[in-house]
Amino acid sequence: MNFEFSAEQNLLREQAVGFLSDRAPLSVARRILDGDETYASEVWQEIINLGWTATAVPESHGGFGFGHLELCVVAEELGRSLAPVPFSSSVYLATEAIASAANDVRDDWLPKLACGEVIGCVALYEVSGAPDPDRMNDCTVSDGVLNGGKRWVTDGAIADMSVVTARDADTGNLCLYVVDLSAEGVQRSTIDTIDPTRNHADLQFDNVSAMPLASEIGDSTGLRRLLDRSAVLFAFEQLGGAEAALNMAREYALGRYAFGRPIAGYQAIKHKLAKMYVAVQLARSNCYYGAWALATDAPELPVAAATARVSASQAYRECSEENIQIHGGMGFTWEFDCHLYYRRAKLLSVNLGGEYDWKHRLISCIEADQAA
Amino acid sequence: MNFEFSAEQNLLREQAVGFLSDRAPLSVARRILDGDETYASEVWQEIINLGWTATAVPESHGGFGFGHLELCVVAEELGRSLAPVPFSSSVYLATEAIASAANDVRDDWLPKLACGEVIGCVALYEVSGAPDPDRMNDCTVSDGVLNGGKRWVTDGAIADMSVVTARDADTGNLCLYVVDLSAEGVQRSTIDTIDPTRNHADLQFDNVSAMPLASEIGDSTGLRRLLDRSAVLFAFEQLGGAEAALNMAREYALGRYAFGRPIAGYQAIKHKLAKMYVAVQLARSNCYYGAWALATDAPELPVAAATARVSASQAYRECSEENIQIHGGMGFTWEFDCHLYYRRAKLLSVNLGGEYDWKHRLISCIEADQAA
Amino acid sequence: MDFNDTKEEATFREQAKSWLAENAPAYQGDHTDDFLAAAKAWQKAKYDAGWACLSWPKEWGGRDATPAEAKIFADEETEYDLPVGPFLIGQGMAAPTMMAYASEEQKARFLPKLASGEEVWCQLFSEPAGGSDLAALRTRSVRDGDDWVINGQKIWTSGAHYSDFGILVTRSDPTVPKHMGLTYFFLDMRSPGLEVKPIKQISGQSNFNEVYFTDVRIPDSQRLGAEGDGWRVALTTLMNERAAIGGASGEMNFQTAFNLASETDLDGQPAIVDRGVRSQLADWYCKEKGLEFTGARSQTALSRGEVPGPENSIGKLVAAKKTQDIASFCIELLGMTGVALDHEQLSAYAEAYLGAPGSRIAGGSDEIMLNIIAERVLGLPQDIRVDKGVPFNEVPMGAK
Amino acid sequence: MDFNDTKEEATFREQAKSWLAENAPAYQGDHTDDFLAAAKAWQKAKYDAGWACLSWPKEWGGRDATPAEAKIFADEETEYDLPVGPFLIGQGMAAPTMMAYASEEQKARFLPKLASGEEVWCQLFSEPAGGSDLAALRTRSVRDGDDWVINGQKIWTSGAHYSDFGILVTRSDPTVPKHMGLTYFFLDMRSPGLEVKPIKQISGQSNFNEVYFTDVRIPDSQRLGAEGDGWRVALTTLMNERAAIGGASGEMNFQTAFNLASETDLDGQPAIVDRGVRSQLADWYCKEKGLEFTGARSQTALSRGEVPGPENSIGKLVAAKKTQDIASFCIELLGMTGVALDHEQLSAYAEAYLGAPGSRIAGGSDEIMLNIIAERVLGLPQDIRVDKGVPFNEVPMGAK
Repeated sequence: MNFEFSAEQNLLREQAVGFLSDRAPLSVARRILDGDETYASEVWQEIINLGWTATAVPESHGGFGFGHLELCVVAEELGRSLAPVPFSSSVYLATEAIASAANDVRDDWLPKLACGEVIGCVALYEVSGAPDPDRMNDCTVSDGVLNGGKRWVTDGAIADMSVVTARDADTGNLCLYVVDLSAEGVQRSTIDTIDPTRNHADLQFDNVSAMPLASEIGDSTGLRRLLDRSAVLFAFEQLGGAEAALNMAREYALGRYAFGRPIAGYQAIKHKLAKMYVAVQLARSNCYYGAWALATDAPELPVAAATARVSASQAYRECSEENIQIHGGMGFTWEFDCHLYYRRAKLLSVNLGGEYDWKHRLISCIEADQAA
Repeated sequence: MNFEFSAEQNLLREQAVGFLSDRAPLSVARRILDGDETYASEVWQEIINLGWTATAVPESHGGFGFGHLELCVVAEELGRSLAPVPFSSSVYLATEAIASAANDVRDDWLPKLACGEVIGCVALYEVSGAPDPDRMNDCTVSDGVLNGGKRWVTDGAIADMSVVTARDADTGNLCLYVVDLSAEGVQRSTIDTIDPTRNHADLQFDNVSAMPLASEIGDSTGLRRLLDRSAVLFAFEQLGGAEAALNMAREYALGRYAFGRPIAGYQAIKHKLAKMYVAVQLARSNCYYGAWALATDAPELPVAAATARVSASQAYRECSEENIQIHGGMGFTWEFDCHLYYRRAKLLSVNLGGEYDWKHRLISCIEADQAA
Repeated sequence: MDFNDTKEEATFREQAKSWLAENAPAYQGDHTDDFLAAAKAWQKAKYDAGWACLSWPKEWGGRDATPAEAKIFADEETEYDLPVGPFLIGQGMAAPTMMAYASEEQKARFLPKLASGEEVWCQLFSEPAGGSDLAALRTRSVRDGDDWVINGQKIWTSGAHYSDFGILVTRSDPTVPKHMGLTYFFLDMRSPGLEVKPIKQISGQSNFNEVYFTDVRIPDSQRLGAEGDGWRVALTTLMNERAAIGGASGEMNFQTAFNLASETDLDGQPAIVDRGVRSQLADWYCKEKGLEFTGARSQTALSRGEVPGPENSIGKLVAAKKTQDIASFCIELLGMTGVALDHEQLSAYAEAYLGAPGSRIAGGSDEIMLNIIAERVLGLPQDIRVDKGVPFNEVPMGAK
Repeated sequence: MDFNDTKEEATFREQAKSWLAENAPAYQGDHTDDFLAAAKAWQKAKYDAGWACLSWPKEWGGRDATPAEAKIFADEETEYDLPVGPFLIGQGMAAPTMMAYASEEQKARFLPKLASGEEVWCQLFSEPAGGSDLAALRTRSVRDGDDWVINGQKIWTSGAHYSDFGILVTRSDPTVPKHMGLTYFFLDMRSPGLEVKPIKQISGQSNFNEVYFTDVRIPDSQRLGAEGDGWRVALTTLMNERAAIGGASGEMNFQTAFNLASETDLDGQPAIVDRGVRSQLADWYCKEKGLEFTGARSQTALSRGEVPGPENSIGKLVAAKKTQDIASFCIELLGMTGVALDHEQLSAYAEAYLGAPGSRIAGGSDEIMLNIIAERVLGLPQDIRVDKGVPFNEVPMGAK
């Protein structure tokens, strides 16, 4: 039994922890929160230099050829640090999508994404709710030309390219396309969200050239697979954030005194922290399941991704809410960092569809498995 | 504002508390639990002598002509005492059903129910799940003759008469009928349940004479009204039980020492008890709403009954489970009384349809109100 | 068991209703421009017509009304969207303390102006290191001739920036146990050496302030109660706190979630069709109604001349968490729409989600409410106090 | 990150699997008739073939296997429904204590018969007044020549009625603080003056006993550790408790609820169609998988030669409550069918609902598990102990 990260992977983690605590402490997230920058470009540049964007890209395409387990390690630490960089959009989503594209598209874009020459993103949403293929009808591609609008695109104002879901005008199939966001006809308008440390934008496409990722993937198969794979990586970000919030709460409770002793000694606080710990442990174990399925491309991936995602969303919600509660009055001030986790938790919870949707999906996958 | 019971009603409560703690302490429930009796007949007789079965029956039919508020007071105290008597079946259900029946049926049965000459019950279930009119198709009445079977009839082996839901063979309408259980063709088989302090039986009717309660009430209108009205009274029983479980837990926690002090002083126990108290208070306030709607026959009755029922079921579940937890090892022994509440809570929760069904119904009623 | 007033109450309510109907609308609605001026004008109008501080003695601007009548007027007043916030602390907490401890001259000088809204008061009790351990305050007061000299810092002071006066608890003797070395004052908020800084909350709003004291001088005549007896005076103030604060406001309530669920699509149908959604909604409905009718039971106690107990603490406990949960539910239902800008500002749900943590903490956290219920209602033992009887300056304080 | 054994582990697992496949079926299945005889037979079979007490030294009947190997065999063994319960306490808790504290002669006399299943042991620690305060035990031991005389009462003793020997903690000196006056023994369960009474649980089962001591004599040679040093010996026993008890069994699990929801009608459709039901099921699935993979991580720690920590306490905490909730859910889904007789016995759901409170308490209540996690994993302060340093006979005890 070897259901943990390997020594080499843990070495990568140590490096990540060292780098991020040095170069991307919470003060960096706060700088983006309070200022006008869209992301911490100097941190992003160093991440590129460290090669993280190339982690799971094959050597044939300029990557390191590590597996996805290494990417999970990085994701967890990025989630812990709240680093305000477009990593999830460019790596979990755009790079993952491009990696499974047809040869020409892949050969064109993958090396650029791997080396950080371009930042990628994925544009899914047209209306509110979960990213439901049935409700993506506004964007259409006809003769290689995309028209329509997408909303709430994470890193939409930062990215150089975007993978876009759109209808093939001939077949009506929902396919994935790649679009150069510097092309004429692309309009972006930055929008604010509950978590200003991450950039979001609405995109409008007027006669913009769009390449299909893979002509053979029709309907929502490609999208579904992309969502499942990225869900595991998002779950690791959530896990890292949840554990960071737990640790922050624990530290505070140990140092904060009331009635002559640390509040960490009162059972109301002790048990709250213990419950947060339980939620984090369950999420961690389920994230590992997701990581295994992602790395081995196991048939369990849909179930494992949903399990990891639900557990991680639950843990992050609980830990980010209770961290504030344990901080008491200080917890709801702008000055303390509690709200950074609280904001990020909610953003990450909804950005691939909320907990209720993923639970529904989890049971659907189990039904399918058990019927088979 | 006068949203409490009146001084007279509280006097009735005092009498009830005095009588029940004297004649129906938990040892009586335990006697039925451990023995072969179907109910505590001596307590039942004294209840009849006190006139409780006649509480809300008009004077014209041999009752006291009190309102339903007085019945709510009695219900709460019976719930608190866990008295093993067929009061709910005979009074909340059978008497309520008969009270709204056509003149001849009412004049025939109501005085007998009021004076305790007969014990009544109501037979609803044919299949599992909530008491759903659409799923009552086995019992039919043709030319005044009933055939079919009913299951899980509370007090079915004790009662002298039963109100039965059955299909009119001509119209297919679901109507309420009254049946003399001593008639030929009635077969009863006692069944055990999670709460052996209350009698249950399956009933089989082979060509048994049945009188319609009111020919004009077709379909499920009459049944629905009966369920709403009795739900308020059941909610009061649940409220009484929940508060009794809370009090039992509180007493124990104050007297039980660990590490040199009462366990009631540890926040884990303190806060648990405080949460139980909150649940009981919310249930109490909502029960009063139900009582008001029941007593005034207000148009809010369906909403108020569902609100009271949901709150009371939640409070009783929480209090009966946590009472055991607070008792620790002693809590799960047969010898301690904790399980009496735990059993009764679950029985009462499902016997008119569970919490999930009542919540569904509550929202349906609100939708109807807001659409109007 | 009914919702009706007694005959006297009904008459009173009618009078209140009719006066409000005639006068309230002029002060209603958007008063963000100059909130304080609007609040003062409305308070003055009530005062002039005899509807201010109803339960106070007439000589100080009240009308000797019963608590039930005061509640009736307050309830009717909330039917209008009126600017009443600035006076809650002064009238609700400072005034009862002044009534109990100030000199007759001071009462005559200050109470009528509290009632008329001419002067606004704030409360200077909490400190950064205190939290729920209110008496662990460190702001020092040192006697100097006829004055006291104050140094230290207070926090969570609502309205400090627009208040004229404040009530203040200080530590005059740190060498005796916590509750024994406190002294209580009231002071002019424009005193030299006093500095007010707003606290920015998660939600971006600033409902509270920090107040810094640097050699602030207070005449000894403004001491309330004896030197070292400040905790007893503070308890008088705090006993009135719950009444003054009331329940958390219900911007996110059942109806919000019900409406959203009725309008929002889930899997091709309105979300309200979904039984899981319905179950969640029903939970909130039952909580909300439970609180509403608990309120009706409290009002009944008032009507009967009884004093409603600390069981009212359940209001804040249940309502604040419910608001957070409803906001979270609505956001999850909407997905990205729920967390993003909508007409130039965050969705109401996101705003509520950011504001909810404050509601769960300010005025006593969930955990403090549970302790209050456990100790004062259920009579369970207090938490063990390791600082009991220990000189304040020897109690472990930690770093934070 | 995989679920695969190392090469050595895989070989070992293959051997275990193949031996079990050949031998286990004979002892499998319904062993209610003479459970103890069946258990002893199975243990003897393992012992004879070298599969008993794998991690013990060979000289005492084990095979010096690694903890990871022991876990592999145990896991494979649970693939069959075998009678192993009677030996968990003796082999898991008494034996490690004997290894640490008994004489060489005693070890040679008792350990092999523990391994072979010839003799069954029980643990006599808990007392009625103790609860989670284990060291507050009152059973008295008084030295009398070469013997000790024991008087008092123990409770929650699994298997007392069929055990041959027991490990026992007593109070030899009530005038010193709680942990300091204890002395530890092992004894013959057939000693005169010892009486065993079964405890009936809510569920109607009797998995535990009360044990009464009336002038029971134990030779001093059966003392383990020094007089007054019993708490230290008991800690050796207790350190092995969590490992021996393991997680609560999962008779009511996700699959139970999933199957029932698939078969049961709700509003004219299978309940599983309902999203609220699905959401509930998904919660349990995630908890169950989370525990399963937490187990895999523990096993990995064993494989790597590390010691899994008290984080395993989450297993019992999560599983016991989940069982109760699933049972409750199934009952509510079924309505009266869920609480009534079904083929001459209560529905499996009702049985599980009645058994669940025991699982949430026995072996450490939810609250104790939370304390363990808080203190041993998160390093938070212990609860304040007012009895610290107080002579045992002066500690307040209450009436119960």
